[in-house]
Amino acid sequence: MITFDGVTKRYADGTVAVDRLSLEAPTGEITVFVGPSGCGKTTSLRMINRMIDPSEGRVLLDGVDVTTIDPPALRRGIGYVIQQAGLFPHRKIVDNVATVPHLLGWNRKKARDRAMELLERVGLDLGLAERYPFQLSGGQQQRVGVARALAADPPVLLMDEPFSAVDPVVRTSLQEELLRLQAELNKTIVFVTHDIDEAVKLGDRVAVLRVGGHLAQLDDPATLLSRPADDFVREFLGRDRGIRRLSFVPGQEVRLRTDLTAPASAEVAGLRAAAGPWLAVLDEDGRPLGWVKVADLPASGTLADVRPAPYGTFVRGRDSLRAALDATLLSPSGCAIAVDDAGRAEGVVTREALNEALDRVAGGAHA
Amino acid sequence: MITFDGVTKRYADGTVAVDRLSLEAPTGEITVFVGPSGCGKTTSLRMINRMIDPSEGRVLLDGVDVTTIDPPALRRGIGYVIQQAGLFPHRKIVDNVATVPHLLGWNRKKARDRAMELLERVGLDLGLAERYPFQLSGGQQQRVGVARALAADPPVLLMDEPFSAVDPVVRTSLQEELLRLQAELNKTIVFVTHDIDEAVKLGDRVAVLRVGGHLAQLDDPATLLSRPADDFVREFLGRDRGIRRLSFVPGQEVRLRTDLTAPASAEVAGLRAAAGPWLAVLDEDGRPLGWVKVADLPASGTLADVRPAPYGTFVRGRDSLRAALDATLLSPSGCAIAVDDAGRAEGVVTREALNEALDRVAGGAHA
Amino acid sequence: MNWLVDFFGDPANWSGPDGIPVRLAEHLQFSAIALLLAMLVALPLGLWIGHTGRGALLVVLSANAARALPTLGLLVLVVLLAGLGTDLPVLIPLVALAVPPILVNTYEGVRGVDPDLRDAAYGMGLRGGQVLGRVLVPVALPLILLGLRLAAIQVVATATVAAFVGLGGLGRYVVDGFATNDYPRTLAGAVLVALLALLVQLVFVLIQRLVVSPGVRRRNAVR
Amino acid sequence: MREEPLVRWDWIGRNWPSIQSLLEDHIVMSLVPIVVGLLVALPLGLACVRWRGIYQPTMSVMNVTYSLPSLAVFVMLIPVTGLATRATVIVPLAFYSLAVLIPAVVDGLGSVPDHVRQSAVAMGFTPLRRLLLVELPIAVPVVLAGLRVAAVSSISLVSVGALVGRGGLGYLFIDGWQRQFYTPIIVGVVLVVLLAAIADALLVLAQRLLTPWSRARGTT
Amino acid sequence: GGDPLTNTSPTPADSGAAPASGGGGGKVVVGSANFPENVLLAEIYSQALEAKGVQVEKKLNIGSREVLYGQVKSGGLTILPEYVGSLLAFIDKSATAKSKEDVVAALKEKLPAELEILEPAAAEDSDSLTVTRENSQKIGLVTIEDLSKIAKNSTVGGPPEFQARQEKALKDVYGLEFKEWKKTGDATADAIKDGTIEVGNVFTTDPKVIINGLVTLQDTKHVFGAGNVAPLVNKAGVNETVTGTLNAVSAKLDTAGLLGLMKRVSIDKADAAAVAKDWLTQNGLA
Ligand SMILES: Nc1ncnc2c1ncn2[C@@H]1O[C@H](COP(=O)(O)OP(=O)(O)OP(=O)(O)O)[C@@H](O)[C@H]1O
Ligand SMILES: Nc1ncnc2c1ncn2[C@@H]1O[C@H](COP(=O)(O)OP(=O)(O)OP(=O)(O)O)[C@@H](O)[C@H]1O
Ligand SMILES: [Mg+2]
Ligand SMILES: [Mg+2]
Repeated sequence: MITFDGVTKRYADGTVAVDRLSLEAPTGEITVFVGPSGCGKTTSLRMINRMIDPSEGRVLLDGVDVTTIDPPALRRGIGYVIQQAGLFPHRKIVDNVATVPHLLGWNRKKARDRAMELLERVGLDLGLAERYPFQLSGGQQQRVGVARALAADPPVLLMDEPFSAVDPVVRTSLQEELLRLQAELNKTIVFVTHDIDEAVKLGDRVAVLRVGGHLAQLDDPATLLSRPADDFVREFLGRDRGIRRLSFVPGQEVRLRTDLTAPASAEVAGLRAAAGPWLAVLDEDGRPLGWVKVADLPASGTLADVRPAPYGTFVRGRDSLRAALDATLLSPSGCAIAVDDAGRAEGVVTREALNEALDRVAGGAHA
Repeated sequence: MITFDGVTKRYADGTVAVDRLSLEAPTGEITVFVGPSGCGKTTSLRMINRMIDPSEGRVLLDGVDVTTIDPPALRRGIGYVIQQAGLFPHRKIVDNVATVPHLLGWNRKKARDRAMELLERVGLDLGLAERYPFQLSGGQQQRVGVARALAADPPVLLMDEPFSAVDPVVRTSLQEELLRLQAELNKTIVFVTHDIDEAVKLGDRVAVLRVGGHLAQLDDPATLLSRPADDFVREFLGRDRGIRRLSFVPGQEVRLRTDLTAPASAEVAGLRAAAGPWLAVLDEDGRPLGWVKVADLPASGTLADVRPAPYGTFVRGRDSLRAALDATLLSPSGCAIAVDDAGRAEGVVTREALNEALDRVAGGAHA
Repeated sequence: MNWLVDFFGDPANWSGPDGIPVRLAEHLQFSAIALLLAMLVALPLGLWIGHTGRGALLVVLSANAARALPTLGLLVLVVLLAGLGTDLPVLIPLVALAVPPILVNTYEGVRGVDPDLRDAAYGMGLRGGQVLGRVLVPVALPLILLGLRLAAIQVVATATVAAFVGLGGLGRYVVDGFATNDYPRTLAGAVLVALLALLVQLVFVLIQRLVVSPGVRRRNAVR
Repeated sequence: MREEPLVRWDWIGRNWPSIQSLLEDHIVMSLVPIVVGLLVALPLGLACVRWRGIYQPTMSVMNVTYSLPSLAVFVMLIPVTGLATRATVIVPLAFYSLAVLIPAVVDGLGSVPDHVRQSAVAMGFTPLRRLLLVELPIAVPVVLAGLRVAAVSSISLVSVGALVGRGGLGYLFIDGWQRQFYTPIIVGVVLVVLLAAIADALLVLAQRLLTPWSRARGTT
Repeated sequence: GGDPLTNTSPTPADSGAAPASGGGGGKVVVGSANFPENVLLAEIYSQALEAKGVQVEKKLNIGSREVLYGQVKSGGLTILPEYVGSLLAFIDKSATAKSKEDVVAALKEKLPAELEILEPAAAEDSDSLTVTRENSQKIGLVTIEDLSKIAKNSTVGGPPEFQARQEKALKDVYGLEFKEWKKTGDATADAIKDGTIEVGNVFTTDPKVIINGLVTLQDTKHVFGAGNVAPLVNKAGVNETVTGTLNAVSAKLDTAGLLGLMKRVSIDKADAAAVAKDWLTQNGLA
């Protein structure tokens, strides 16, 4: 656990970058520092590995004041990832990753094996290992940066806007990679970003800082979106706060109806008295084919003869209410089809069911 | 109007950057080219002002083949804005903006006056006029870039990822500034971006290009979101397509209820039999104060004595259904309060009303 | 050109104390010593200043002033003051000539390393010396070598002047040729010096190939 | 043997007029090569940028020139330019400054950011106007940095000309050497360094005045 | 005096020259070799001519006889202070004349048509072999002949042109064969002092001989020939005013006087121009 205990940082020119910051970054969780430019995020982060020392207060690592630890030793136990990756241009990718193990006295073979293992783990093609950094794309470099920080298996990882220099598509994949890695590794991660979407997506807890180095709010993302502490935070969170909040409500929360589906082989004749105006048509494996409007069904034949309208699905076991809502909005029936991981329909979410679930959220959020 | 007529661009090394592109960018509208990196957006754009000449086909400007026009003359009539702003580092801001008027032979005073007027128009503090580019922030530089492109009042504006180098907050404000300007100026704008959100937000029409230089789809944003032409476009549009589509449905579409509001001065006693479980409390000017739950009201007194719960509003005359939906999600009542420009409540949008409106959209989209 | 053929074709010019091999060896010897001494002064200083950022302004200014020192003036002054007993005094002006390019390029090389790179290195737990040795120097190497190369060329070309105060080396051909109105000799001296300088260039290019990591790209030199 | 003092101040006073004329001669012989060098380097540099292919060959020639010992070149020029004439010193120095200035011009033009160049094209600049109004002004700091080096080296090298009878302040070195007389040598060295410092300072000043727009970027 | 930008004189203190007017023909160019005495003589010639209204350009302290002789011949220089014996040895390697008269006569005969040697002065300054006072006393070196005691183990130095000019003569006349020849150039006197060489070829009036108290060995068999100072001129460049003036100067110049002047230049560090001016004034020549 990392603890900020009344930490203030005043620079030589008088700028107060961090002002009496007290917070905890719990072990095994991702704590995100977010806030506008110049609010002291980087400064706070760098006080953890003593790249900067606080003017007042203490930073504790598992209860030990970091200023009592020799900086290089401290830093070897803390992974550090920065925006431009900071790879050593004169070393091959694999040697870049093996740097810290080397410093720690591992032998060459072991360090390189470890490096290769990590490159694989962060999703890099091992063919890149013998290249130099300039031969990699920005996103690949950033992956190497993460691998390098993980090389000595440090319990703590500091990441300063690591993904902000890459384009949105790559960025998304890096974020997902990080979440996947964290699920395996359970590091204590402090992550800095100025992008609130990234903060909300990655953070177990999000600390919103305000210019002048004050902590404006520290909460889990759902709470942050539901109950911003003040106008600054509300403003900073931006629009769609209500919709984004739904991301934190699991799809399981929603009640399913199973009486609104029908196999493609079903005889049209038997469906006239269906439970709703629309029916989801499924193939023989139970995968959705689309919607049919009961009122428009032909006089005879099976559903297989009807051209179904497009549909929206969400994976109930994995997606959030947000996806469910989006799926209802995409369907002509106003209902979403819930599917399992294999894509088989589990049932239909009507707008009423969604409203119920939303009501619970709204109620919960404002209780 | 700008017309691409079967335009192909093959580079010397054989790369086909644009492949038989035919489309029109109508006068007075913003046409956005969007697509993944390397799909030929920049190439297409630059064929308009002859920075690149097509290998096959023709680019027409108001019916005239651009290759028949002397490039410098052509370019002076076309504004061009790029990512790094491309400001001349050795000239003051005002002189940067006055460059094209100068080239066109305006006298110094007139050119500078025009420059100052434009700086103001793009929302820059005139105190910056005498500075050099390096003294400005990225966002400010980008504004200057726009001002410079507009300086000679060219009917056509080409913009190549103009806002992609600035941070998201500034970017949003630049986008809004552009829309505001366009509402005044009615230029024919071709705008390149790889960010689909930006495309959808700014474009009157959006052309989605696919790597290899093929046009995948050209439509207005709402249609694009509702009916992606193929899996590539669907994939490219990303998640929340359903929700984002709501941005194009005006708030007026939704039906209001006026029986769910009550002034703060109202006696509690008279409200027991209210039309719904929640009531929106308004101050004397008709501005919302929050929600009260009818069931929880005290035995006596006025509404002013009750602490109202937080609320969500949207401006019915300006916001879209998306904002209305977001507002319903933020309210404990599950209802949004519609307000006018002055912030006075016009009525309440219930979830049922929203569903009706959504159904119309869904129906319309898939008709 | 015939002159040159005659000069180089004359076996007398290939032997004895005034023969090409001896003069070449002499020239190489004091050029190398001067360069070595200059490296001893300028490399550590440049590395230290580039690394710590301390005293940078002073050094850059004085390096520029040192560039202005007229070699000939310094040479005669030093020889008059210290005598011709050893070659050492003669080396002083050459060292003064070689220090500025080495110093400035080393300093610029180290200082110009991307600050993010330093940051990353410290952040990984490298100590000051390790950051310098394992990161800054390898990355600054192209520029450091370039400084050395420029210095070496200038020393080789300028060492010619040392013949004026009686020193050996290829400058002898130039000075003696002038004194005896023997143009072929002067020309031969010039050609030999130029060839040597080009050879030095070549050697440095080879060294660069060998020791600079392919991952490091070139930056602009400061002469 | 009597001890010769390092500086005889009275000598300086007595000989000031002649020192002054040496100084003037020195200034002319160091200034002309720089000016000529710049005038030649500009078109050559432009050509090297325009036709990339000729840059390497040009620089190879320049590198060879730069490796030629100045003294030898002075000697070999005597039959062409005459004994103890200014030209004997000026011509080689002009070549040396070319070796510094051509890459400076090329690097300077290379320092024009591509997006700036593209903008200029897109704004409808004709190629010539673009060069004159956009590219050359932006190249100024880098060119001036090269000019500073060229000026300082040129000022220092002129003195070698004294060995062939024309070296401005370098005359003082020969004179002092022959008479075991420190004063002229020291005066010469000090004046050469001072001259170089002043030239350098003037160029820095010129840079400040010409390029207020690059002040914050710390060009060396 | 003069405009420094057009008068190309780089020489210190060419002060006190009268403005040119009539008198001489065109401009004359006075050159000098790169050693102080020659510079002094050139100054004396120049100032004397200037006093007579001749327009003078000075190119002083330039190089060796080998360089300058050609320049006088081609007209690049008009006047050059010379030493008759050395000059003769230079143009005629086989010359045997030793006395002043013989030498001058031989010169008149051998000099090419463009050149003329004017009246030689009484003042004499010749090449010499020089050793340190310490060696002179310890080994007993007084004449060049005495060098046979040490020649086999000694290094001899001198200007670059020295070996070519004199190696044969020293062997033939004195039977001297040295262990090694070094080109010590302008540093010859310094090299003798340092012990880099034991014997060196310097002029008898070289300031460094005077300053460092070196000993000049007597040339008993006249290897070096008569060292009388005389102006070498390019005939086409001079008129009667010029030759008359120069002859008048030579008439007043004697060895003691020259030595005295050289002492001022070398030890008192007076400047050649000033010393020349003083001498001319004293002798009523300016
Ligand atoms: N070395 C320094 N000396 C003086 N002030 C500094 C220094 N480093 C940072 N600051 C100031 O401290 C404040 C906080 O800086 P910090 O870098 O921590 O901000 P940040 O939140 O990381 O901003 P960004 O999002 O732009 O990276 C800023 O006002 C900054 O200008
Ligand atoms: N001068 C050129 N020579 C050869 N190929 C080129 C050239 N310029 C661009 N290309 C190639 O043409 C294709 C289209 O390039 P273009 O710059 O138009 O793409 P883009 O859509 O603007 O991409 P981005 O989003 O990265 O800016 C790419 O494959 C690119 O590599
Ligand atoms: Mg930061
Ligand atoms: Mg592009």
